Amino acid sequence: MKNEHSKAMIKTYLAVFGALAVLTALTVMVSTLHLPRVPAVALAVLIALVKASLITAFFMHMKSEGRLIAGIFLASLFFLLVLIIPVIIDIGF
Amino acid sequence: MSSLEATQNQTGIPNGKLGMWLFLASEVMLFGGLLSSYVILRTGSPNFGMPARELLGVPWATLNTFVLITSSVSMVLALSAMQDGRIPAFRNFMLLTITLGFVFLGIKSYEYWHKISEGITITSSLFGSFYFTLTGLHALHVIGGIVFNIYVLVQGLKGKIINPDHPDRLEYAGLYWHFVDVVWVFLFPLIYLI
Amino acid sequence: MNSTHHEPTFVQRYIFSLDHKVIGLQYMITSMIFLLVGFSFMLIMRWQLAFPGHPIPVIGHWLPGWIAPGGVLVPDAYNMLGAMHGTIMIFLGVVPLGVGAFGNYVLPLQIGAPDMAFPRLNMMSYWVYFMGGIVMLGSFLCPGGPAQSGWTSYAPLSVIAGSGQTVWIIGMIFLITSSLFGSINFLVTAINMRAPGLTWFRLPVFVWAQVVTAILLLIAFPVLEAGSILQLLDRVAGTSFFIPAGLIIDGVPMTRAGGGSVLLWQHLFWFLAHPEVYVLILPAMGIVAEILANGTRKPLFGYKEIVGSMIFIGLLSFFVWAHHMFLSGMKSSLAKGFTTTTMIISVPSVAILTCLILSLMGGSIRYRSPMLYALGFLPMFGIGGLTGLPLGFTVTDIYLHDTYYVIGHFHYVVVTGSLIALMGGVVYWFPKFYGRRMNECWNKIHFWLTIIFMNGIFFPMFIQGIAGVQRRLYDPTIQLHNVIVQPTNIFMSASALCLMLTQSIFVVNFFYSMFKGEKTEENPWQATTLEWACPSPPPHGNFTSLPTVYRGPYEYSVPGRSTDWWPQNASN
Amino acid sequence: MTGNYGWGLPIEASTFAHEMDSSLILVHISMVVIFVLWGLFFAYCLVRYRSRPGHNAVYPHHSAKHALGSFVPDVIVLAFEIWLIFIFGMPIWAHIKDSFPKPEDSTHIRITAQQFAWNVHYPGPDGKFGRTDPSLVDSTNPIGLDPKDPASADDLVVVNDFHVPLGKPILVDLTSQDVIHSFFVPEFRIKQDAVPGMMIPVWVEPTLKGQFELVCSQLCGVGHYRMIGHVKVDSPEEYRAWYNGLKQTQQEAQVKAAAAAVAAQPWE
Repeated sequence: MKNEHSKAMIKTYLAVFGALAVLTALTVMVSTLHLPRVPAVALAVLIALVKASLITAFFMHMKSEGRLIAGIFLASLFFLLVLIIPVIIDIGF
Repeated sequence: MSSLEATQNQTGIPNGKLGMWLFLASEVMLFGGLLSSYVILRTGSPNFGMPARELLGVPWATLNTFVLITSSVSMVLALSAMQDGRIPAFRNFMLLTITLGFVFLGIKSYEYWHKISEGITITSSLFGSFYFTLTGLHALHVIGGIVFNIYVLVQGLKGKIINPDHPDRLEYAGLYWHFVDVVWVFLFPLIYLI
Repeated sequence: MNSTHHEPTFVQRYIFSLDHKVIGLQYMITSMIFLLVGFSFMLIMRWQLAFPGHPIPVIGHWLPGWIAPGGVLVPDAYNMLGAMHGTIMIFLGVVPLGVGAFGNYVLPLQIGAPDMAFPRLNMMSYWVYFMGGIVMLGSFLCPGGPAQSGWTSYAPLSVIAGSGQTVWIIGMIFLITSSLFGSINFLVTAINMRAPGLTWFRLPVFVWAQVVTAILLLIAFPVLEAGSILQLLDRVAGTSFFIPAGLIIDGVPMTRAGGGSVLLWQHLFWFLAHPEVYVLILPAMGIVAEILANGTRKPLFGYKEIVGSMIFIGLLSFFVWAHHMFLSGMKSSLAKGFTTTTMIISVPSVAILTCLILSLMGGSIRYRSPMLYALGFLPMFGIGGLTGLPLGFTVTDIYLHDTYYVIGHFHYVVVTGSLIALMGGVVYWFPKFYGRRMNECWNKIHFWLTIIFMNGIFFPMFIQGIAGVQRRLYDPTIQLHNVIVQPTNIFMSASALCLMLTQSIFVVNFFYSMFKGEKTEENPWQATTLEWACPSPPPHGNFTSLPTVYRGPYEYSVPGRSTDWWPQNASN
Repeated sequence: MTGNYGWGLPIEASTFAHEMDSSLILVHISMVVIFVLWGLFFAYCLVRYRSRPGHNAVYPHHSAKHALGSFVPDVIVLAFEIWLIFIFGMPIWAHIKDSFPKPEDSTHIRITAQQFAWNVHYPGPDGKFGRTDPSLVDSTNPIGLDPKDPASADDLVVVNDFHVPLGKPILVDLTSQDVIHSFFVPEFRIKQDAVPGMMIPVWVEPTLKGQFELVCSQLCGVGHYRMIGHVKVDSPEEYRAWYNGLKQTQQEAQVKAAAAAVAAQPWE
């Protein structure tokens, strides 16, 4: 029983690994296309977000943790946005 | 310490895991603050000094990304092995993780040498300053992670603190190691690709 | 606990102790010493402000030549003392007292926990803080003296300053690390280790205040750490994160890549330092709430409103930082946004104050010394809060920004507000710490003198601010617009000296009572919260048996009971 | 000049000073009203509910109506603040900080702060500021004005003490060449940080003739307290006379200095 479960887990891990590798290749490939600045940045950040979510959800088991831990992590991301948005409005442009 | 945890736990989440996640939240803010500064000055500074793409060494950085991702998956496989009681597999996966950590640092040092020989130093431009600050701090975290991983490997083989029934600390080391990976996932495109 | 454990040695018990109570007392004594140190710096500065250019009496001759040749303070030294006064008072004085000392000692007791979640981390937190303090004081030995760019350390002044500034940053990194350790510990303890039955809405307000404070520290401090790393590199590695191109320092062009932004440091700094203000005030509010409920013998008015307001304050405090930067050259549109959020954050503060005052209604107020401090907090914090209004309001801030009005405002909040409440906390929990009481009569004398002299120092600052006197002036009298109000400086300095003398009452009372004070019973204030449900002082492990909680924290004067207090852990 | 100052606000010497003062007075009156009302209630509670024989605390029975009552002060404060900031304040702030006079309708000057002086750069009759370059800075050329630039020929640079004409707004482009300073003239009720790497516009329209202190209000180093300039508000005629007289003196001095430099050259 326990072994069955962990076999399934190992499959998931390897699938996630594959996805991460593909996404890495993808982001490098996209960067060679010389897209205009805004879509290029948006795409790169989007791919990074997907990769980071995969790692936190599966490798860090966020998916099976309760809401508390997800809340802690998301709260820090939220406050990061609170920091970056006004400052980028002020200095960034 | 474990007796305290046994007597009182309102959430069911071990203290160590909760503490580790809180620590990671603060690390998000630390790296986030630095990355925000980078993004802000990259868009706002009149002379950021972004070097030509050819000088950035994208292939090496891509390789390093693969190295870290692989070490992450071997870390989580090591945890899985420990939970199932497969100690030799645990040992091999941990050794792989630690080795890949060193490989990452090796490639990174080569990159540093390469950058400096091309005239990109910490004082040459804002890009250089941010490049060495961000990757340097990340490398320090990698070193910290390797130390933690070696501790976990030794304890896992001794079997007293970490064993199939108490894999907690192995899990915390994993959380930290994956977090270091996540930071790199953001550093890589932001520094090298755009 | 374990029978094989041998009796701990003196060092294990009192120096490198893992017991949260000992660590809390270590924090308390250390932070009080730092408060006195920071205060004495200010006395030297206040002499210079009152009598510019006159030799400092008595201690002037003992000061080293680079601070006060012939007893007269030099401008460099004035700036150094100013920067160190701010840093020491905030990061080494009030925060460690409110969070490190009371949080450590009282929080586990109030939630019925045997200790903190991570005792070793707790010990490290104290020793890292201690190291930070040593580093800060040690910066006086640097060539050129300690930091002299103010506690805000604005770049580029801080980047071109002498080596003391580097030591300042290193000291700050120690203090940040200590606070991070502490906040992780507090949060895990409060989340996981509450006694059975102690639901979130049965927690005492003080615990809530500590939880919100810990979240603020956890989220905001790393951003300052990031900023400090960048500033450190600007200083030691020659980078230019905060240095624009083309600067000319002392007539010499600066050879750096340039391109950095001066305002970036201010954003990173105030993103921490505004939440830090709430870190200073929230524990004090928590203490006042505890004492008020106990002293009025009735439940707090609007427990849920107070807790909700605290959470709301904590959340909003991340949205207001740039109101320190209205005149910094920040975009005017942002100023409008931040003045709005600043306006919104005043609402929960008013709500808390209103609830605390309405708590008095229908009470039976016992005027014992802790109650005096708590009651003193209310109008003084009121003044501090109200005078924030013309500063948060963009229009009037144009005139009042960086004048003594600002100094008066935050000293009313932090000194007559927080510090008075923290003194009240010391008096209130002293029987818990040592099983003895502080002398009631001397406490009352100390309270009244302190309140009078504090107002004597800080109220004239508003007069000066209205007259346009700027902050951080070594010699205010050489600017014409400051001359007429100069007599207030003499009055303030005299008050400051008297305040210092008054504190000796407290210090003597504290140490005398520690050994010779009147012994008290377990629950001398007839309080309801869990910290009084264990012996005073509590033994290692705190509770003889794990308490179970049956009701809210402030069940005083419940009808139909023989006593007017109903402890949280009493089963009937 | 001492007569400008007293125990309260300094005299009002600019067009928006009065608006500023009425805001200050309004805010302070409301603060006093709030504090007094609230203090009276506080004092009443302290006396009325003191502990004494035969008086017991009342255990409150929570009612929704009771709880709502506690929000009354909040609502009042919030309403007052909304009015203060949006209706009363925003237009004044926009007037002072957002709506600048046109350069051609005003006395347009550039002030470069340094440790510990104010360098005032007048563009001269052509209205164009000459090019400046940090590498040209020396003791006689504090802002590094490039003499080769034709626009700089009629420019005038003075340190600390400068004149402006009455009847026109002054538009100041504010910057700094080393650390952050802050431009503060109490009588004008204007304050703005001078930030290195940024050029920040400030404007003020003086309404009184006379000399006013320009002080630094941001800690800028050891000489912060003695970083004082003087703004002299003249009639337009006096201003023109001052400007031309000073320009002539400076040119003569330059010629003399050049001649002295030539004389000092050793013969080759």
